[in-house]
Amino acid sequence: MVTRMQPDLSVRIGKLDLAYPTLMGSGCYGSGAEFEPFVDLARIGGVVLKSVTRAPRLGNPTPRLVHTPAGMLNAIGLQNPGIAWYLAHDVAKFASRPCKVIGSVAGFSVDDYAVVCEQLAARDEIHAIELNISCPNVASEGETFACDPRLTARVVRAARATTGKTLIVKLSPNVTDIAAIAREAEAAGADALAVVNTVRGMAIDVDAWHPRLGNVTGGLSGPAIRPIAVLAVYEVARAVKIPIVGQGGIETVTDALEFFLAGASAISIGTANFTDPRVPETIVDGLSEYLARRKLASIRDIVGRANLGFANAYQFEGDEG
Amino acid sequence: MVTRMQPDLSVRIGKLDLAYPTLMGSGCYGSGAEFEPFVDLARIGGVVLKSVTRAPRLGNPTPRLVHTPAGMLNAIGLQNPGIAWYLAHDVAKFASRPCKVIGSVAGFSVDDYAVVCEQLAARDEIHAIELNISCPNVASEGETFACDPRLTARVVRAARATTGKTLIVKLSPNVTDIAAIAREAEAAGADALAVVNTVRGMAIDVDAWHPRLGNVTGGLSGPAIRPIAVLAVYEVARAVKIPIVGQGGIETVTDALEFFLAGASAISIGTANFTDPRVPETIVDGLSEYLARRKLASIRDIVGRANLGFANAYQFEGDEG
Amino acid sequence: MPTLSTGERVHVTKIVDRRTPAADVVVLGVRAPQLARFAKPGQFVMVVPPAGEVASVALGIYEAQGDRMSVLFFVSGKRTTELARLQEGDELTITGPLGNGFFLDDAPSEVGIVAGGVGVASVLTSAQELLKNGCRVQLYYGARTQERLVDMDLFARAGCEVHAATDDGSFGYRGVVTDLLARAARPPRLLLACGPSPMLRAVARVAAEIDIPAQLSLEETFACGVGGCWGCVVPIVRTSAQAPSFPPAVLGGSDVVNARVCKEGPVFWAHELRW
Amino acid sequence: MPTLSTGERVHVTKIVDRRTPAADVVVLGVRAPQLARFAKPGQFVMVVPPAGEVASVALGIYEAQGDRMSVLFFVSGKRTTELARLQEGDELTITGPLGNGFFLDDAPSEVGIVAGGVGVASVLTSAQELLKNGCRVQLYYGARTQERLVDMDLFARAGCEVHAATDDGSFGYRGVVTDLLARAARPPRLLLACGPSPMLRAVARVAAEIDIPAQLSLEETFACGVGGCWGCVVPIVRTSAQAPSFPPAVLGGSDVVNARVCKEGPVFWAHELRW
Ligand SMILES: Cc1cc2nc3c(=O)[nH]c(=O)nc-3n(C[C@H](O)[C@H](O)[C@H](O)COP(=O)(O)OP(=O)(O)OC[C@H]3O[C@@H](n4cnc5c(N)ncnc54)[C@H](O)[C@@H]3O)c2cc1C
Ligand SMILES: Cc1cc2nc3c(=O)[nH]c(=O)nc-3n(C[C@H](O)[C@H](O)[C@H](O)COP(=O)(O)OP(=O)(O)OC[C@H]3O[C@@H](n4cnc5c(N)ncnc54)[C@H](O)[C@@H]3O)c2cc1C
Ligand SMILES: Cc1cc2nc3c(=O)[nH]c(=O)nc-3n(C[C@H](O)[C@H](O)[C@H](O)COP(=O)(O)O)c2cc1C
Ligand SMILES: Cc1cc2nc3c(=O)[nH]c(=O)nc-3n(C[C@H](O)[C@H](O)[C@H](O)COP(=O)(O)O)c2cc1C
Ligand code: FES
Ligand code: FES
Repeated sequence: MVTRMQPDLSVRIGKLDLAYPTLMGSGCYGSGAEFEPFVDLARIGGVVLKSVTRAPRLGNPTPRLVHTPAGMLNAIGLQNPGIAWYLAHDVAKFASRPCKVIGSVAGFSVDDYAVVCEQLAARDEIHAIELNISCPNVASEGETFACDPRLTARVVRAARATTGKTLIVKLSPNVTDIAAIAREAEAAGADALAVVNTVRGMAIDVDAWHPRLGNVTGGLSGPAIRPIAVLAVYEVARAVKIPIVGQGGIETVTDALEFFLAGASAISIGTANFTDPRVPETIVDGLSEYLARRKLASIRDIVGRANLGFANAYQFEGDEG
Repeated sequence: MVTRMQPDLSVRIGKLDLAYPTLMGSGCYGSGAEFEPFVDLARIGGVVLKSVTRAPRLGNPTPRLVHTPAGMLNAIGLQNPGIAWYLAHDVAKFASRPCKVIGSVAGFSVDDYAVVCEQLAARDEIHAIELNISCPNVASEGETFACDPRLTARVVRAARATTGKTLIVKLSPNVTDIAAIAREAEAAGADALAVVNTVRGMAIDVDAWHPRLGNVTGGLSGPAIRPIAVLAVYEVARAVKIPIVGQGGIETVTDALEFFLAGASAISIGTANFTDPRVPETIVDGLSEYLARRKLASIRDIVGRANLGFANAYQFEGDEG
Repeated sequence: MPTLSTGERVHVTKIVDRRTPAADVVVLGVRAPQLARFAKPGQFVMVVPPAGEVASVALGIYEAQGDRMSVLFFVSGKRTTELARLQEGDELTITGPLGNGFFLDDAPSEVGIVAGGVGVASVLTSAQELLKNGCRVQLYYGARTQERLVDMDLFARAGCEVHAATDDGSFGYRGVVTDLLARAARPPRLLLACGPSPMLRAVARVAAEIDIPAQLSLEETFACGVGGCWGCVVPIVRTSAQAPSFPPAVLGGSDVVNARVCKEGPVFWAHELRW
Repeated sequence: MPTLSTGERVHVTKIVDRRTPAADVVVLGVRAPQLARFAKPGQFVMVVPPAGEVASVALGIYEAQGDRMSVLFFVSGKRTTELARLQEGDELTITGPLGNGFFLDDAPSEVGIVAGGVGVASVLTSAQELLKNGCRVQLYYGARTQERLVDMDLFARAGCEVHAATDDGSFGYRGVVTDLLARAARPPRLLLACGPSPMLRAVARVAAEIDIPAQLSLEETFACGVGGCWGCVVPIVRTSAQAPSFPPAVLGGSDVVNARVCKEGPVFWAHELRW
C-alpha cells in the first residue's frame, strides 16, 4: 500500500500562521463560540471577530436582514459594546478558542481606528487585527475610508504605527478602482488585504411602500456577489504583493478554489455558515481532496494560477478592441 | 355591474411616449424580431436595440456567457456590423415593429458617440437614442466614460448637440458615487437615465485553471444584482429630476414594483427574457392588476414612493451613528 | 469533536411523514431521536434549505415525541416553497434545538396560550407539557378563516380548552383572537403567545390590562439563528435575566440593550420588551 | 397575437413519462403536439427551468412522434439538477423548435452519424428520417463506459448499424469513437455529428482525411437561444449560406463572420467553420 501524503493546507498571512486557509468572516460568526456546537473549530484557520468600535453602539433598527436572490442584505450597524467593555468582559474568553482569533476594528475617524487597534492588539488573546474600513451600514463615514485612496492610506498608517501584529485591511467593492485603493493600503503598511466586504444594496417592500431594512440600505453578501468578489481578488492580486484573504459568496470547495486561483492566499466564509454550519469543514476536506487528486503538495501551489489564458482565443485582423 | 377603469400604464420619457413602461434591454433582445414568435411586441413599451459602434466589431472570443448564482456573466464585446452597414442593411426593417424602437450607441471616443448618434438619430425608424457609456466588456475605454464625471459630461454634451430626439444615458454601477455621475449627465443635457448596466465580475474554471469567459471579465446581470440596481435607482432618483429607466434583475411584477417605488419611471427587462420569454407580458399584466387592486389610476402614481420610512424605527439617546 | 450534553448539533434526518393540514401549510415529520429528546417547549430549529437556497429557515418545533419531531410551516417564500416540495424519504438537515423555550418551571395552574396563524407551530409542546403537569390550559387560536385553523383537534385531544377566532367569522368568534381573550370569563394567570407581531403587541396590552404576566415568542428575520450575527435583535430592559453582556443605552427612560431573538429569545416576558 | 405556421411558440406541456437510462441521464417525455409536429431533425428547444433558476436550458429534441416529444439530458449543473427532479404529471414550459436542424434534403444513400455522450440526444430523429427515406445509416456512438451508452437498442430497432466505442473498453471498441470511424471498412458518404467539442474537431479531421462532407451540431453556452444576444457565436466563412448579415473580417486569410450557434446553427458544415 502506498502512503498518501496529506496535502499541506497551512498558509501564512503576514506573521499569522494558519493551520487551515479558512477564516470565518467578521460579523458572521460571533466570537466562534456560537458555532462550536456544530463545527470543530480546530479544523478551521481562524475566526475574525465582530467589528468593535471606540464607543458602544446599539446598531441599526430592525429589520436588519433581508433575503435576496442567492444572497442577503444586512444592515447590523456595528452593534458592539465598545472597546472598554470588550476588553474588560469579552476578550479573556477568546484564549480558549482552538483556532486563531483575529480582532476587527471599525471607526469613524482615523483616531478611532488607531486607539481601538492599539488597545486590542495589545492583548495576547488577539493574534492579528483586521481593519474594517468598508462597512456600508453606518450612517456616517463608515465606508468612506475604503472608498478614498487618501483616507485609506491615513487610517492604515495610523493603525500600523500602533502594533507590530499582522494587520489585514478590509476593502470595499463599492469603488470605481479597487486596485488603486489596494496599492495605497499596501504602501501604508498593510500586511494583507481582505477582499471584499459586502456590496451596497437595497430592497423595497412593495406592499408597505418602504425599504425592507430599518437602515434603508444594506450590504449584499452570499453567492450572488461571488463573481464580483472573484474579480476584485483577481484585480487586487495583480496590483499588490501582500497576501489576500478572498471572500464573498463562498459556499463550496469549487467556490473556494475560484478565489485561490484568482490570487487569494486564504479565504473567508461568512454567509454560507447561515445556510449550513458544516460548510467550513466541508471546504477544508474538499481542498485536501482536490490537492491530493492533482498530486499537489500545498494549497500555496494554486494561488493566483488562473492566468493561463485560453487555448481557443482568436484574434481577428483589424479588430480594434 | 361596475365598469372598472383600466389603469394607465403609459409613461413619457423625455419626448418619448411609451404605451407600456417596459423596455427590453439593449443586447438582450436583438432588434425585437427574434422574440416575436413568443411575445406580442404591441404589449411592451419598446425595444432598446443592440449597441452599435462606428466601425464593425466581431466582439470577444467565446465563451461569452457563464451562468452564475441567480445571474449570468456576459462578455459579448459589442459585436455589431458598424454604423454604415447598420444604416444600409438593418434600420429600415425596424419600421415594422409594433412598439417603440430605441437605438443604442457605444464608442471609444467622444467623437465616436457624436458621429454614430447623429447618423442613427437622423433615421425616422429610431424613436430615441440610448448612449451606452457603461459597457464593461470591451478591452479599452468602453466603460471609462460612465466611471468619470467629466468624461460623462463631455460625451453627453457631444451627443446632445447632434439630435433633438430623446437621449437616454446608461450609467454604470461600477463606481464609487453614481449620483455624482447622474448629475453630470443631467447637466450635460440627458433627457433620461438608464440605471444600471451590468456589474463587473469574473468566474474561473477550477478544473482548467483559466477564466470561464474568453474576455476574462464580464458583466453580471440577473436577479443577483437586483438589490444593487434598486439602490442605484433610489440614489439617482434623489440626485436628478429627469426620468429613470430602472433595470437589473427584473423577473416578476414584484421586482418591477421595487424599481418604480425606488424612483424609476420605466423599467427595462434583459436577462429574464432568457429564462422565460413570457416575462414582459406577465409583468404588464401584473402591473395593471396591482394598480387596479390599489385603486390607482396610473403607474405614475407610485414612482418614487418607497420613502415613507419605518413605523418601528427606534432612536436611542446617545447613539452616534 | 465537541461533546454536547444538550444534544445541540447538526442532524441529518429523514422525512417520515408529510401532510398539508391547510392550503399552503405543510407539516414535515422527521426521524431525529436526539432532537426529539432534547427539545424543550418553545425552542426552534434551523432547517437547511434543499436546492441551494441561501440561509437556513427558522421553524418552531411543532411536535417532539420518541424518535420523531415535526415542523409546521406556511409556504410564504422561496425557501419554504422548496421545503414544501420534499416528500417522504427525502433527507433534511436540521440544526438545533436552539434558543430558550417558554419558561414553564413555575407556571401557575391556569395558563392561556395565544396562537395566531402558523404561530400554532411553537405552542403545542408547551400545551402538552403543562397538561402533563396538571395545569388547566386554554388555547386562544386565531386565523383568517376556518380552513386556516389547523390541527385544533390535536390540542383538544391533548386536553386543552380551545377558543377559536376567525377574521371572517367562518368559525368561532368573529374578530381578532385577543378580543376573545380580553372577554374571557375566567382569565388565565399566565399567557404564552406566538404569532404575528401585531397580535403579540395586543397580547401584551391585554396582559397589562388584566394584570397577568405574558411570555411572547417573537419572530424576526434570522440569518445565523445561533447568536453569531446580531441580525435579529429586540430592545429589552437591561435588568432582564436574558439581557446580553452589553453596556446599557437609554430608551424612553429605561436602560435597554438589544437582545438577540435567536439567542436570548425567542421567548421574552412582555414587560421586558421596549419595542 | 402573431400567427406562426412554423409552430414556433411557447408550449406549456405536461410530463407524461420519465426514465433514467443511465446514472445522471434523464429522459423526459412531454405531451406537446405542436412541437412534435413541427420539429425537424437536429433542432433544439429551450426549457424553462423550474424553481426559479436563471436562463432556460438548451436541449436537443430527442424523440418527436405524434403528440409526444422528449428530451434527454445529463445532470451536470444546477438547472439540469432541477429538471431531473421533475416527475410525471409536472408542468414544463418549452419554447421551440429552434435553430436549423441537420440538412437532410440531398443526403446520399449512406450516412454515418457520430454521437458522443449526450450528443446522442440530437441525432435520433435524423437517423429515423434517413432510414425512412431508404438510407443506410451507420451509428458511431462513443461514451466513457458501457453504462453511459444509452438507448442503443432504440437506434438498432430503428434500423441503424450500431458501432460503439468506450473509453475503458467495457463495450465495443476501446478508445475514441472517431478512431473507430477512421477504421470503417466501408466509409459513409456524409457524416452528421453531435458531441463534445474535441470529438467534433476530430470528426472534422477524419471527414477531411477521407474527403467526405460533415455536418456538425455545435454546443455553446446559450442565453436567449433565439438569436437575440450574440452570446453563442462561432466564426464561419463569409460565403456560407448560413452567414448572418454582417460585414466580413479577415481570419487566417478567409473572410469570416461570427455566426450564432442558436440561430444560424446549431448545425454547420465542417468546412465552413474557422474555430
Ligand atoms: C424563531 C422563529 C420560529 C419560526 N417558526 C416558524 C414556524 O414554525 N412556521 C413558519 O411557517 N414560520 C416560522 N418562522 C418564520 C419563517 O422562518 C419565515 O417565514 C421564513 O423567512 C420563510 O422563508 P421563505 O424563504 O420561504 O420566505 P422569504 O423569502 O424569507 O419571505 C418571507 C416573507 O417576506 C415576503 N417578501 C419577500 N420578498 C418581498 C418583497 N419584495 N416585498 C414584500 N414582501 C416580500 C414574502 O412574501 C414572505 O411573506 C419562524 C421564525 C422565527 C424567527
Ligand atoms: C443546441 C444545444 C443543444 C443541447 N442539447 C443537449 C441535450 O440534448 N442534452 C444535454 O444534456 N445537454 C444539451 N446541451 C447542453 C446543455 O444545454 C448544458 O449542459 C446546460 O448548460 C446544463 O445546464 P446546467 O445549469 O445544469 O449546468 P451549468 O450550471 O450550466 O453547468 C454546465 C457545466 O459547467 C460546469 N461548471 C459550472 N461551474 C463551474 C466552475 N466554477 N468551474 C468549472 N466548471 C463549472 C458544470 O460542471 C457543468 O458541466 C445542449 C446545448 C446546446 C447549445
Ligand atoms: C450579517 C453580517 C454581518 C457582518 N458584519 C461585519 C462586520 O461587523 N465587520 C466586517 O468587517 N464585515 C462584516 N460582514 C461582512 C463579512 O465579513 C463578509 O466580508 C461578507 O459578508 C462577504 O462574504 P460572504 O458572502 O461569505 O458573507 C458582515 C456580513 C454579514 C452577512
Ligand atoms: C448578453 C447581454 C448583452 C448585453 N449587451 C448590451 C449592450 O450591447 N448594450 C447595453 O447598453 N447593454 C447591454 N447589456 C446590459 C442590459 O441591457 C441590462 O442593462 C443589464 O443586463 C441589466 O439588466 P438585466 O439584469 O435585466 O439583464 C447586455 C446584457 C446581457 C445579459
Ligand atoms: S440570527 Fe444571527 S444573531 Fe440571531
Ligand atoms: S444564445 Fe443568444 S444569440 Fe445565441
